[in-house]
Amino acid sequence: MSQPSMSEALRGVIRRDLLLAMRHRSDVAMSVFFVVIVASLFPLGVGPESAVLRVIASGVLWVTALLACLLSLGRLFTADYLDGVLEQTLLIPQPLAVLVVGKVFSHWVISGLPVVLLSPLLGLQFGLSGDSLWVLTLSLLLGTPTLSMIGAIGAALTLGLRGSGLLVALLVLPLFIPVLIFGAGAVTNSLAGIGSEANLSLLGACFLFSFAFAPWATAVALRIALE
Amino acid sequence: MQWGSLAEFFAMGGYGLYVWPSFGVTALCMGGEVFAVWRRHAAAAGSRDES
Amino acid sequence: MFQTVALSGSRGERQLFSDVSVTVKPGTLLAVVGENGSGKTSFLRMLCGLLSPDGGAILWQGKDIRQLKELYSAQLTYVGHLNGIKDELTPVENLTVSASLAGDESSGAIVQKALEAVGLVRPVHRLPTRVLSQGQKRRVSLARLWLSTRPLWLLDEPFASLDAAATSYLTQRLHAHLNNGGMVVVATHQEIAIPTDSIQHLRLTR
Amino acid sequence: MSGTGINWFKYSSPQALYPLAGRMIPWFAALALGLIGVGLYVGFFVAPTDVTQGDAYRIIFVHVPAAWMSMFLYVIMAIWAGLGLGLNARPSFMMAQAIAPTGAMFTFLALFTGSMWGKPTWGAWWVWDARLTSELILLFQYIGIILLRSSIDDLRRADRASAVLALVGVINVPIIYFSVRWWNTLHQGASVSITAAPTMAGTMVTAMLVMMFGFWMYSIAVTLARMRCVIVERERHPSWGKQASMPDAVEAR
Repeated sequence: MSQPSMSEALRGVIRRDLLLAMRHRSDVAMSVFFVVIVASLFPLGVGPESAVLRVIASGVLWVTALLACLLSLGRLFTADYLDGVLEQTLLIPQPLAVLVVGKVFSHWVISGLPVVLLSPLLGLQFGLSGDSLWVLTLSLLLGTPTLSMIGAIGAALTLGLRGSGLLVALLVLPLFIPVLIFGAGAVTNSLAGIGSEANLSLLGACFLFSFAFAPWATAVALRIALE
Repeated sequence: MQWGSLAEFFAMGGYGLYVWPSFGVTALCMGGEVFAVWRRHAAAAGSRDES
Repeated sequence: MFQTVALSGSRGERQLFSDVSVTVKPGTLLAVVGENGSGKTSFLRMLCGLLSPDGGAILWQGKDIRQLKELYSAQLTYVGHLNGIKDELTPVENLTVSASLAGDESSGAIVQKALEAVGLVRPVHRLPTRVLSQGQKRRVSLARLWLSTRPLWLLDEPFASLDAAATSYLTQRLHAHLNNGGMVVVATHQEIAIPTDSIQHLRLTR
Repeated sequence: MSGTGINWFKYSSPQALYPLAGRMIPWFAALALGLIGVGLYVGFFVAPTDVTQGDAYRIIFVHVPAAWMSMFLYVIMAIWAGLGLGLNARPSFMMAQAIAPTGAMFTFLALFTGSMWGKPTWGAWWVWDARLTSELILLFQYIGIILLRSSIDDLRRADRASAVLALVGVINVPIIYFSVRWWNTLHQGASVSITAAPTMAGTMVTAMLVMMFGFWMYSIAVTLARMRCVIVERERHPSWGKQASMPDAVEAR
């Protein structure tokens, strides 16, 4: 009887998705470019006063990160669904929730991590400096995996439906709200000189909570979608 | 009875503009829902008899 | 031993089959036949555990597969009517990944041998699968059977878009698997040229 | 998620539920009418004018029951959805489906009457108070569940997918409530809070409670009526009642 170990299966899923992302580098580049361009639109719309920009920076950058995550959610399962790879994934003799963690991790590396890495630069554009820049990056580092994890539930629920791109946004955005509040709040607090530790630890709690429940819910949703 | 006249009742101590729309819209929504469900049932049951 | 007991299934709101009881013993093949839309694919997906039955049960060694879960998945290899391969990866990469995910041996030499066994010549191995023909893609998908050490094979129209040569490779492979005491369930609308009395037929009708 | 246990709902088939619901509806409808009538009478003619808020406070006789029903119905819907997933029971999915629109309507009413109350009391139609904001998000969640269901053609998948979403949402509601409250206390702007309402006279509480029970009975009646619609609509699908052709017996050779 052959059965891969859990970590082998996890690594296999991640390796395949990252390999595919390497073949589709332009997709990754596009989502990065999207973030940069959306973030750059706000100063043009709101005006160049640095005091105003500093106040809206955390909200704008966090909403941008949210949109970047949403945009790439369609890719999370759809391709696998269409070419039958998802069907084979469901038959891998390891708990599906574990494999989902692998898929979500790759999704985060492709869509979330670039935003995290770019955030100090974008923060500078909005006149953030020193501590707040670090808090922004750290909050995104803690928050974007949670977004990917929650987003995966929506992506699995809407798999293969018509208009699933818009639908997934409607389903998932309300669930993103706590992460948005804590993430943007961390930066706002650090700007105001209040400690941002509380917000960051709440973001961490959101991450742990979603890590415990979301992969399981996604697995259930995937099985439903494939029936 | 605290209302001296009908006009006083409708004025709601000056807040009629807020009180009556609240109750009106609530009644409208609930009545509308009942009507919609009744229509839906009639349509569904009607097509059942045909088939 | 692999059994279905009074199995019934539906697709959407349409009843496809009901009260199907079959037993597949080691070394035997079950051919599921029937016209298009008769529920062959749904039947096979149900045997995989991808689809839940409306009624009845599927038993592996006497135990319900819904209780066995991953233990049962570890017993089967499924080739669906979708190939389950990535267009952007080469045949070698596709096979290596799927074999390692299945827990089968996935060294370079073994993968290469499997691809040659389905008649894919070396230069093809390193091309992106997207440039291959339908028949070649199907062969890549079927090459998994040369790597599989699982006892139960569930194949959905494996002969579709295969030429005569590939059909005979596959037939030989199935024969060898049966001689090893393996079990095969295959949905097909063509005769399988295996010279044994170990084939039983299940006909689904609309 | 597969229903491996005993199917408890086997004997409460939809066909049996249909006439049962039909017999129950008039009773609940009558109770609803009676309670709402009494509630309105007490609310408008017995309860005195509030000292601080004047007569504007009378809005809470619809606002509080609507807000309460919106949350209560969501929880009930999630429970039916969870039961459906756990027991693989079609009637409980139908109950969840029947509850969603009524819940969404009460959520909308809570928001509408809330802003009608907020304008004279707070001087603003909308305040980013924790309760209001989480009520708004609750409305988004109801709409999401209804939309997800309506965009899936396969009934089985529609039932299950919207059940998963309802369950995920029920975890989210308290998280949202606390996160918004946390966020709100940091932005010192909104200093008004609903909880700061002065103590109410006994008749006011009575009117509110009677209205609440009235809305509750109304919800039961209208949900059962919608359940009957759902049963009839699903019955039109061919798999009910009549069985499709059987497969031939296994022939070995």
